[in-house]
Amino acid sequence: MEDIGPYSIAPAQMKYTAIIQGERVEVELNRASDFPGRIEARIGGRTYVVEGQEVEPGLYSFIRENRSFEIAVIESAEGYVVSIGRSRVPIEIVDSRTALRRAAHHGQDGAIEIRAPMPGKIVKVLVTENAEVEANQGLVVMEAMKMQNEIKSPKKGTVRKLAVSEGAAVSAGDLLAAIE
Amino acid sequence: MEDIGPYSIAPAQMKYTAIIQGERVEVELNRASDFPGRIEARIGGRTYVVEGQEVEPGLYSFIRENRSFEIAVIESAEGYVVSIGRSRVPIEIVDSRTALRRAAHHGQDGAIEIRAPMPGKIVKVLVTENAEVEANQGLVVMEAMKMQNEIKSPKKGTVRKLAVSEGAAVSAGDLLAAIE
Amino acid sequence: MFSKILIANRGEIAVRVIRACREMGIPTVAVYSEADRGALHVRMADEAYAIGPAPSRESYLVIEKLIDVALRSRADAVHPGYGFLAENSSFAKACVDAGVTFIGPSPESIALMGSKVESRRTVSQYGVEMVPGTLDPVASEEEALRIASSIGYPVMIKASAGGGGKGLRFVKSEPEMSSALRNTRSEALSAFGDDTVYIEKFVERPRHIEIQVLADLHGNAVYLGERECTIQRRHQKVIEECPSPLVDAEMRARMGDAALRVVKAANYHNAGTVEFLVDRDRRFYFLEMNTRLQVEHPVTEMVTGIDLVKQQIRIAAGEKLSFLQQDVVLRGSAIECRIYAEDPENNFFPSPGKIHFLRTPAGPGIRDDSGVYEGWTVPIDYDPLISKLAAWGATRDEALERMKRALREYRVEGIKTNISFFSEILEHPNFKRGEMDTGFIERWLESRDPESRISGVEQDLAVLAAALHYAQQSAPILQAGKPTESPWKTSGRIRSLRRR
Amino acid sequence: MFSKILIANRGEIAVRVIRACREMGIPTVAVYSEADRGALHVRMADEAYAIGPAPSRESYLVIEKLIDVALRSRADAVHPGYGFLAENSSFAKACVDAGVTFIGPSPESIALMGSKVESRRTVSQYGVEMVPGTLDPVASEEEALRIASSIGYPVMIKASAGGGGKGLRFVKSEPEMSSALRNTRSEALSAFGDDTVYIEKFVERPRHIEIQVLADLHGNAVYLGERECTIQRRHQKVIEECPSPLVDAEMRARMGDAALRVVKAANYHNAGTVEFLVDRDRRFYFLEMNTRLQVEHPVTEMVTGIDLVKQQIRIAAGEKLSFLQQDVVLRGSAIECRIYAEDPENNFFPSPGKIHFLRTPAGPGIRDDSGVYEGWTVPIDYDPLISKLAAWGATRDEALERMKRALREYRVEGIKTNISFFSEILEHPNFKRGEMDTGFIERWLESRDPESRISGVEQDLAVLAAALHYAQQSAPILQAGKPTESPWKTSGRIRSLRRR
Repeated sequence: MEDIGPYSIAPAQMKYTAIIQGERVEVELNRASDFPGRIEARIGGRTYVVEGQEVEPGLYSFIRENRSFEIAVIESAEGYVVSIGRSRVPIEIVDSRTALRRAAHHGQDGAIEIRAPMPGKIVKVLVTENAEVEANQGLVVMEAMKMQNEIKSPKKGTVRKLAVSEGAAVSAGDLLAAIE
Repeated sequence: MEDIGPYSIAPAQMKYTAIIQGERVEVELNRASDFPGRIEARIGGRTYVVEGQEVEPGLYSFIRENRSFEIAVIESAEGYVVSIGRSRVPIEIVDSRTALRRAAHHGQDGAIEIRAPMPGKIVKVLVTENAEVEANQGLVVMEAMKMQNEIKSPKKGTVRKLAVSEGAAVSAGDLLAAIE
Repeated sequence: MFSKILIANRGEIAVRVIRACREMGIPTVAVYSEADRGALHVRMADEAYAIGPAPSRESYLVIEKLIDVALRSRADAVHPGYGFLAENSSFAKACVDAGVTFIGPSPESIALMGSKVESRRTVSQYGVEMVPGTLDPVASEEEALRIASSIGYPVMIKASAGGGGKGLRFVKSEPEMSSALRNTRSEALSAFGDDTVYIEKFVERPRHIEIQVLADLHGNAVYLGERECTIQRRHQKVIEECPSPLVDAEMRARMGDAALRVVKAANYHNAGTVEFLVDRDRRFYFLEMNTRLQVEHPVTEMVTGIDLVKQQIRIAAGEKLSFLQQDVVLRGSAIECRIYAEDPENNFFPSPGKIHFLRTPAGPGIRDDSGVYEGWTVPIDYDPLISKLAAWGATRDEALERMKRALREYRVEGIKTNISFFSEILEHPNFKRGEMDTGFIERWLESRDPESRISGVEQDLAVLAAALHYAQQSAPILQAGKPTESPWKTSGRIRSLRRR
Repeated sequence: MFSKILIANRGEIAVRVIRACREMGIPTVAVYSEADRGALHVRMADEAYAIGPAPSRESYLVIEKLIDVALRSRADAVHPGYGFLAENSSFAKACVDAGVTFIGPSPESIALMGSKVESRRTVSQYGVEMVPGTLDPVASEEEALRIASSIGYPVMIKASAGGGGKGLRFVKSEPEMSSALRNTRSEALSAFGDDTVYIEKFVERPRHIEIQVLADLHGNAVYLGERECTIQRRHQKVIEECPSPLVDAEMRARMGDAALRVVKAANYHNAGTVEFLVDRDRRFYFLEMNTRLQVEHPVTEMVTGIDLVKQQIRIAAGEKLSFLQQDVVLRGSAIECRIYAEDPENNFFPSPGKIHFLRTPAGPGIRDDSGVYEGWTVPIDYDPLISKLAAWGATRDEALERMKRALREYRVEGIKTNISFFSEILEHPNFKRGEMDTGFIERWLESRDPESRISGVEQDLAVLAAALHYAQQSAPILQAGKPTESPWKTSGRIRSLRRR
């Protein structure tokens, strides 16, 4: 049997920036030294005291003010997908170094990149490069799992780039088109 | 989504010694380079061709001559516990270095060590050191999970060593007594 | 009884059939494509044979390969599941020709019911009411226009070889007829290799209710109540119930009687389903017959206590039905949700990929028929059904409450699913009252408020968990550790160490 | 109805109660000892309160702590589960005094049935037959000898405060009486704080059959059929069935009638169980009443369709029973196996520890009520029940076949369990025929051939898997890898990397 001895880790503080639905939230974690699993956190200026345990890999049980929460944190292409209750939110955590690096990458242009939401096959391309499109106009038709799905333009604009052709196999996240 | 690309590992051969129920069995694994998951093995002189996959951590799906087997390999204090069908067998795998090292450790005396089968508390010690005991005579009474269980001597002999006293807490595998 | 059964299918239905066989003491043979080597049905079966590459055209749909495995494995019967070759009369015939029992109806019954035009014509002779329309194929646009104006717009154009919601088109008025006819024909030709079409009157806001039947080789047939399958998306069922909140004992008896007449018309044996469209005046019309086990069979099993897969096997083995119509008793109420790997928040795009975490619901009244496991990568090549979750209750209310409870327990991480989508539907007041029609989901999706259901506290805790997890990757904070360890400080460790 | 329920228990039964509350829309409050912070019931409940160190004397058995949590959490009812404080009249009284509803009978009913001597005396006045013996406490050895010789040896000496197979001794003949009496008394005093004992005639090769009852606060009571609980080890039930293969409708009615008389005698409300001993002539004798939910309640739920936990809650809330005796219909047959963390190959030693791998069975007719999860460390501090596996079938044979199938699917690695022990019992011809008595397991264990069930091929494949796993630790052979990787050669990696 494994040793499940008492917790005795030194107190510590860690600071991060979380990106959730486009917004940046400052996070400060403080672990109390005297109480196993006790975390004091400041999230965007709000204070939380939580007793936490990683009960299964990536699955956290939090007790806060005697309310029990179960939260799953799963890695995704762009950080984490966090599930709490019925909700599921993508959250990216960056530490100071990463934040700097990412800042350098940003701010290129106003084009929206349309990426494949799933792996699949492009069965039809509905537009050409430089075409004008309306919001919700179909760009390409993808097939996966015996279903065809139209990928639509999120806004009115111009097809700046068309990255796929009919018959192409794409992976989730592959660039399909850019609309400006 | 993860890359689940094709297997393309170079062919290889590995040799081990397995210890199963006190017996040593020579094992030779040969991985074919041309067929994903194909293993050719010699186990104690018998030849097996198996198509294998680790479907979950420590859980192997073997297909041999079109029969499907599911085998779990779990680490234990003394190697592995392997489950196949309804059976569960402890198996130790040693490579040549380990085999040498273990040889040096062995062959001390003919005493049988009685170890705690579970973590628990010694509620009663029924014998004294150097006492003569019969086979199946109780040595100590342990309590765990609200149950008391008598630990018995596996053979007639003398209590060479008594490693616990009443009230002691023991972990699984702790030495309780040695009978010679 | 059979000495070995080959299951010519994959996924949850292959697992379901393996379970029935095991309970009957019959060894099972699985087949698998390259994408399915590690699939649950392969792990669970007694034997397993590879049958080719991932695309089903090259594996699960290749009749010769399946017959070959049946012969090599000495299986004396084949269970086709649903989908793939289950309603392919050539496959049934190939089994018969190879001396292997096909666990299903005769090839002739399959062929008859596979042609919607033929089945309508045959069934009409047995006094079963059907949606007004043509009994013969529509030959020309002129004929189509004439028929439509005689039965009245709007109408549906349907492919004779279609079914299950595929190959149909809504025609609101005369000007739409020409292109609708042309499109349906060309679609039907490319999808089914047969451009025969027919016309039916469009029934407004219908319900879809079907009768489960069992018929043996000795002329005995019973019906096992109905299933309400009205909740559909894109003509595909997503929630099914037994019994229907609409149907009472009298209506059930009339529908059951009509279904048994269809059984007779088709000279049918095996389990089967007779589908009806029900209009707002509770009149029901024959739609089609599914000559196989239905995806939604568990709700009937829970309410009748009868194992339909075992019955299929016994019937195929030549046994007589061991019970009569009066022995079939419905108890309580059951509901099924089809758990799909898809993203309801993104137009229901399929979501194949690796299941990183899986917790299935359990406890009283819950049945989960799954074809997946934690760590399995749901392949891109097949339909996205990963599990069928069913709940039984003494009343419909209890069944719904249990289903809601089970949906809350269900946790699938790594891929997206429609689990919380179901939780929302089950809260809908109309659904609770049993008021529904086949347009329920589409209308509801349009009116649905895409509110962020997450509260401020929940969002903050989600952020906290993510930050904690990020920190844990480099140095565990919460894991129980030995007193001497101080992993918090050891931030240099490789992040991927603790991944599995 | 209650606005919030505190569950004064842990493990699978706490999870069971949470599920019932959730289906009724009632928020739940869990309590947990230090050993149970990560337990399933804590994760699933809406609220959770720490109540002290691992030993139950310092946590789950401390009445003041539980009352304190009830008040702090504003729970208006407490469900005690079974075990711990479920049959403690002081706890029931403390709840009442604190203004919190105890979901169970009155403190007086608990106290009455908790004293075996008192309950025998009371019940005897209601014309319920009981095992011949004393209705009064045995005062002296002389009296014991006189009684024993009048009813005839062998006899049982039983502690009045005992029950559930604890505090009893077999006395074969006169010379054994003196020490048996002394030992039972001293054991009873140290275990229950009460050395009152009584004497019963020993019934040879009895069966243990019990009747489930439900009684409301308005004088309505029904019985819900019987459970066969004859398969026991060390007086602890391990397999239970509903209905009993021995009991027919006529006997069931007579037993049910006797049970309802016990309910009346005890002025009882709540769910409860009246236990009977049945001799070889199918005569039944009142043994004791359990004034709480029974571990084995799922088999009754599956066969009657009635959710006993919800009924308990409704009764406690003052609702009238919503059905009559004639509405209680038994359908099919159910069997339960208690899955314990114990080692049947090593004298059934408890086997606490970490569950490294867990796969629970599912599919038709299967219900798993579990209190554990993969990765959970089963604590050493509590009883070793990790899950209750139940199977329903249209017939007893089908229920047994389903149970065998489910046991085969069940996989627990890391700790030892009695799963394959059950598979063996279910194959026993006497068990299959329903022929059993309470000595079944002990006799079978003595005669059991401890053959190594493993075949030569299986053993070789086990060795192969172990060697492969050993090799995988240093360099994955079988894991899918990217074409550029050649991990086989990378033998220098740390073995523990891939562990989780």
